Amino acid sequence: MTNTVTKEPLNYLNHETGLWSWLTSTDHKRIGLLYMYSITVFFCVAAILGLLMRIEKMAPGQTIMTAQTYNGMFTIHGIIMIFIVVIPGLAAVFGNIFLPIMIGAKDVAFPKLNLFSWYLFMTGAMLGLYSQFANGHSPDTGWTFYVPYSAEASSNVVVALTAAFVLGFASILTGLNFIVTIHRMRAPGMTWFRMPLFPWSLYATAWIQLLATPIVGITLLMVIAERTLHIGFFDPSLGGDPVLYQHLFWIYSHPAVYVMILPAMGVVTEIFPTFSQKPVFGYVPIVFSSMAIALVGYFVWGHHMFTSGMSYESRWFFSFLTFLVAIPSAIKVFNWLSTMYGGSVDLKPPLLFAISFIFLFTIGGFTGLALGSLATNIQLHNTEFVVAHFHYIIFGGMGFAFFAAIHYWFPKIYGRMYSFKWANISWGFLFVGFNLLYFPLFIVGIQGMPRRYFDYDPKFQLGEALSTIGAFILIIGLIGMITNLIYHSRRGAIAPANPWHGVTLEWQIPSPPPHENFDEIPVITHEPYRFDHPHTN
Amino acid sequence: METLFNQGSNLAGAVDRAFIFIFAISFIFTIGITVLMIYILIHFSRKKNKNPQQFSHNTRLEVIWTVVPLIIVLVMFYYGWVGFAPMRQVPKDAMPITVIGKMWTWDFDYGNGKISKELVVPYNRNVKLNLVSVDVNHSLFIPAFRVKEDVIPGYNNYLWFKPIMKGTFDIYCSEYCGLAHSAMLAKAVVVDSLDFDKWLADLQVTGNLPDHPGLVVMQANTCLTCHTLDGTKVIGPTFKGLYGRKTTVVTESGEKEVEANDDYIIRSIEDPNSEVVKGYNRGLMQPYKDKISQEDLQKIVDYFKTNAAK
Amino acid sequence: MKNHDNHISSDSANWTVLLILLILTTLSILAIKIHVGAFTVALALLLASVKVTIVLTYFMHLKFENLLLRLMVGGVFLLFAIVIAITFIDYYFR
Amino acid sequence: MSTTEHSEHIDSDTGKLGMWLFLFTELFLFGGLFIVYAVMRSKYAADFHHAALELNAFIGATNTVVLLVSSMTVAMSLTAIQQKKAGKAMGLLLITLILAGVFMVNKYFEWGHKFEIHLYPGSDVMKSMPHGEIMFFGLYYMMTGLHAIHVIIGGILLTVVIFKINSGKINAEHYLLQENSALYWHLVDLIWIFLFPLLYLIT
Ligand code: HEA
Ligand code: HEA
Ligand code: HEC
Ligand code: CUA
Ligand SMILES: [Cu+2]
Repeated sequence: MTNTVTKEPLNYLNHETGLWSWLTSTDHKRIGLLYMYSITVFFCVAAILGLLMRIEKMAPGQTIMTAQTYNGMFTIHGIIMIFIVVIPGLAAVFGNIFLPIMIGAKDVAFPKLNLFSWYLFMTGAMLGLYSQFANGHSPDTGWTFYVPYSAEASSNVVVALTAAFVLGFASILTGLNFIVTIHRMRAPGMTWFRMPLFPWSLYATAWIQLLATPIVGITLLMVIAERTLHIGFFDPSLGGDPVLYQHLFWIYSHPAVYVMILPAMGVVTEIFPTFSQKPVFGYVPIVFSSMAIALVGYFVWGHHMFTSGMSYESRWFFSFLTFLVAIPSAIKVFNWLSTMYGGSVDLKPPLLFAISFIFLFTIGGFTGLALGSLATNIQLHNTEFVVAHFHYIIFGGMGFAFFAAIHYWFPKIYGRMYSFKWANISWGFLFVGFNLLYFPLFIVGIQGMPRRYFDYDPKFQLGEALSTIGAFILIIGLIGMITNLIYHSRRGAIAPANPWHGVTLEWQIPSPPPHENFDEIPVITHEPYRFDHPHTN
Repeated sequence: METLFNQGSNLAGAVDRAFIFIFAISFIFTIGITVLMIYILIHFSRKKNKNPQQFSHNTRLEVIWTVVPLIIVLVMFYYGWVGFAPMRQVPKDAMPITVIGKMWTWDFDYGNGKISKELVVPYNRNVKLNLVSVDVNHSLFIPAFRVKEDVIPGYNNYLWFKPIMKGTFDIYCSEYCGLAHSAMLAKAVVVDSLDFDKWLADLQVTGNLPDHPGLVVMQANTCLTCHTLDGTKVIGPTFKGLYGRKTTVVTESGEKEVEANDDYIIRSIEDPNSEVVKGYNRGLMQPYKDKISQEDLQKIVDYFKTNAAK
Repeated sequence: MKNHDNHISSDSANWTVLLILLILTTLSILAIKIHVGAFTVALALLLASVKVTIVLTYFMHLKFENLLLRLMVGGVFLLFAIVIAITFIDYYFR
Repeated sequence: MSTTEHSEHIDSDTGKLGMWLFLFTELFLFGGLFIVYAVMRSKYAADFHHAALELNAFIGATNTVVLLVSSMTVAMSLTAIQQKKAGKAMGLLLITLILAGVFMVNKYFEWGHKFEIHLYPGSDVMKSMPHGEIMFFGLYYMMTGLHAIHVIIGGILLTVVIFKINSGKINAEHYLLQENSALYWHLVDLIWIFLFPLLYLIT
């Protein structure tokens, strides 16, 4: 960007240049981009591991790697994807970039803390990678670190645990920052119920991050203590209780899945009204369903432990609450559909990804119900059905929402436009590849194929092989999409400030936004989604 | 012939009813939502519909789509619960069998020192499995019977069923338990009551035969999960006829041929990665230096001598 | 949020609070000595909770904070209580 | 550093809210240990009782009083700074620090004694104990250890505050840091209020 002669107006991307100015910037937009770039790199690494696992499973028996390698691989794949990619994911990237803008603030409440979180995040992420390669022994416990195995396995489990701990801390600080920002920094006139729904979803998310993450923090510390100091909280030979570990782990990790999906829901809730030019249907129910998911989601962790020998009473209790937590999700789905209904629907790439989100999330969610029901969970627990469930809901849900978000806000972030044609083609590959990759796993899962299996019974081969083919199709779509975006972030046509005729605040400022977002802090006089008022642009 | 969706036990029917109900509802809603979306995309597309309507709420609709799903999920919960409840109520007359899970095999203990590698059960009789783990978490999973419970050290978990179909069924370990998790398999064989009694009577008493001290050491160190005694190759080379065997090993400086004598065997245990048997991967076997005493190492070697290469 | 008129608590008020806390501490030690049987745990926890509430309200000035923050603190404690209770359901019925 | 720094000054309500939220996470951090404690205690009630006799309730009680008093001095120093009495505020904080020191010294002797009689995780003495007692001491070390770390952090914060009062950076108008450090210190006290009966007063 040095030899451009044309004078671009100053914005957050060009008002200062050089790597150093990025690494020390406390501008929320730049920090958001830092997260985006680092997360993308980690995503590619973990995705390639996923592909390698699929190749290994092309046929029964050993094909390209040993059992040890495979076990290490799904562990690190899971750790990266969960702790580094999807938990920070939307909140840290788009939350950082757009939360302050959407509520009419110049930055988050604690900008320095925000930068510090990113450094913590990177430290944790690096530790995670290091654990994979140090001493030639990758941890092979699965991302769940179940004891006693994780307390005995002779590998770098402690490093991996520390990594997860540090990442958790980064996530807590981000959540804390967002809550304070939302409480204290809203523009004048922006009452709680005039706040757009993406910030609302971040608000619900942030509470989970704040109140659930410390539990996994202390749990991981306990496992570390168990390994290094021989305190046997979970070790049965010292009187400890392995199932108690599972409780503590899932007290965090179930709410964590809502940390992944809530911002995704928030994103699509922004996209549907814009591309239908119609107000969000049921603003208030959507707000309350977010909060309800956050609250009830806190009490259902036991559904991951239905076969662990938990007491009968707990089992039906957790199953019952699990079903209740599906209701707020249902409310959201129906409200989204009604938002589009009667609108002027424009099928641009962001909307394309957003409706694929609904489709994939619905499948993922319904299979979640099959898992939440006691009788069927007995058959499905720890089979590849679970693997398919969470890939549908995480990758199909949160992942596709991420894709939707980047296609939606890309012109705002870079001030340029990507190619719609390439976006649509990539979408085709992604969508077809995705379903081919994961749908067969539902079937083999019901038939009893367990997860984390390096080798398998030949009777499952058809499903497994189809799934591998799906992975190859998916990869084409991913590469296509990433190339399209990277290329056009520099070379794309200059985008107008408000290409989609959105009405939330971020669309009322230039693209890319100026360094301090607003010349003048806006004063809000009405609800967020009003398309009938003639607005600027 | 085992088909894919056998209902091998008395519990399977109710589980499958829950499956069918949940999947049917899911199917209807997923199709419905998809069709509606496509309809919206076509019917309200910007080309056709330039003037979006501006309605934004409807309380009656909100109530409907809160209450209807609520009722549906409650029914789902009910089906799941009804299918599950009997699983925890073991009939008094159930025949107890102790299942011992260890890295990475299953032992089925019929009492009186009778231990089998296969779970043989009588047709149409209630069976209770007591689940015991000697090391880490495992999980006993018999898909055809729709039963699964975790096998957790320090816990007395259990499950029960009544086999209602004769044949041989797969048993999997479905809780990750380390390297050979996917090889921790067994078979459940359902036979006539009479055949079962005969089989049990013929089952060798192995449980309380005194083992060779070397073998005991190896069992305690889970060597036999990677090495077999009967000549089959699992993760490491078999121990059958090890002593005195000529083996090609790969070292830092290249390949060489060695004869398995006392020294070599002890080296291979204490520091397996310096001389790796050709065709196997370095790093699979952990060094046991300082983990097994010299005394015990000698016992192992002594045991190998009892079935040396001919 | 209001709170511009920051409340200043007087030294004597602080002394009083300390005195009450010390009395409660003595009570909880005495309670152990007189063996109220199965209720000792409950009693000890009850006394501790009272002390914690006092610290929160006076030393930590919660009394003078806005309602929202007070609700948050209450909610967080409640949430934690529920989590412990739910975990306990499992162990109690086992 | 970027030249046009965003709003540098954090207003007091914002900062305080941030601190409270942070305290919530601290609460849940200890909360995990309390869950383990609750479950284990119900499982090994008798062993816990027996093991707790090993602890010196007198030291525990002393430390409780020490922390309660220190909590008050911190609260009073805040009053002092609000009333523009910087000297008094620093004096009170100094007393707090001394009390923190007393607490740590007590802790040192308590732990030191246990190490002398080989009562620490992984020791042979401990391995030979019944399961419940091992668990009790495991929890004891983990809980009091984590708490002690918090005491140290709190102490460091208060030291910084003293220096800042001295240099006039904290004064009757701007005392957010002191307020937040005080909140943190009260949390340390708060946790101890629960730890004391749970660890030292078991019957
Ligand atoms: C983003 C992450 C995410 C989300 C949002 C969810 C959402 C849900 N999950 Fe999932 N889950 C995971 C990620 C996620 N899950 C992961 C990672 C695991 C595996 C962990 C591991 O072991 O490694 C897992 C595992 C898992 C299990 C444990 C399986 C096992 O190991 O035995 C269970 C069991 O109950 C479950 C249930 C549910 C349910 C009921 C929901 C619900 O919230 C879904 C609600 C949504 C819908 C219901 C669909 C939309 C609604 C409609 C279209 C309206 C119509 C609805 C009705 C008529 C009801 N999940
Ligand atoms: C965000 C979450 C996420 C995502 C996106 C994915 C994506 C994928 N996962 Fe992942 N997976 C998990 C989270 C996720 N996974 C978790 C939590 C587990 C559980 C771990 C455990 O059991 O502990 C798991 C487990 C898991 C298993 C089960 C292992 C087992 O139980 O035996 C498998 C097996 O097939 C698998 C495969 C894949 C594949 C093929 C992809 C694909 O979708 C990936 C698609 C991508 C590609 C095919 C490559 C793309 C390549 C590029 C973009 C390269 C471009 C390069 C440059 C520009 C340099 N995953
Ligand atoms: C994780 C699997 C694993 C375990 C557990 C294991 N081994 Fe091995 N072992 C191997 C593999 C793989 C090899 C071949 C590669 C090599 O030589 O390092 C091997 C090689 C050996 C050899 C050399 C064999 C030959 O044919 O020359 C001996 C002897 C041996 N192991 C003994 C033991 C003993 C004794 C134990 C238990 C104390 C044990 N192993 C545990 C995997 C294992
Ligand atoms: Cu045993 Cu998996
Ligand atoms: Cu869950």
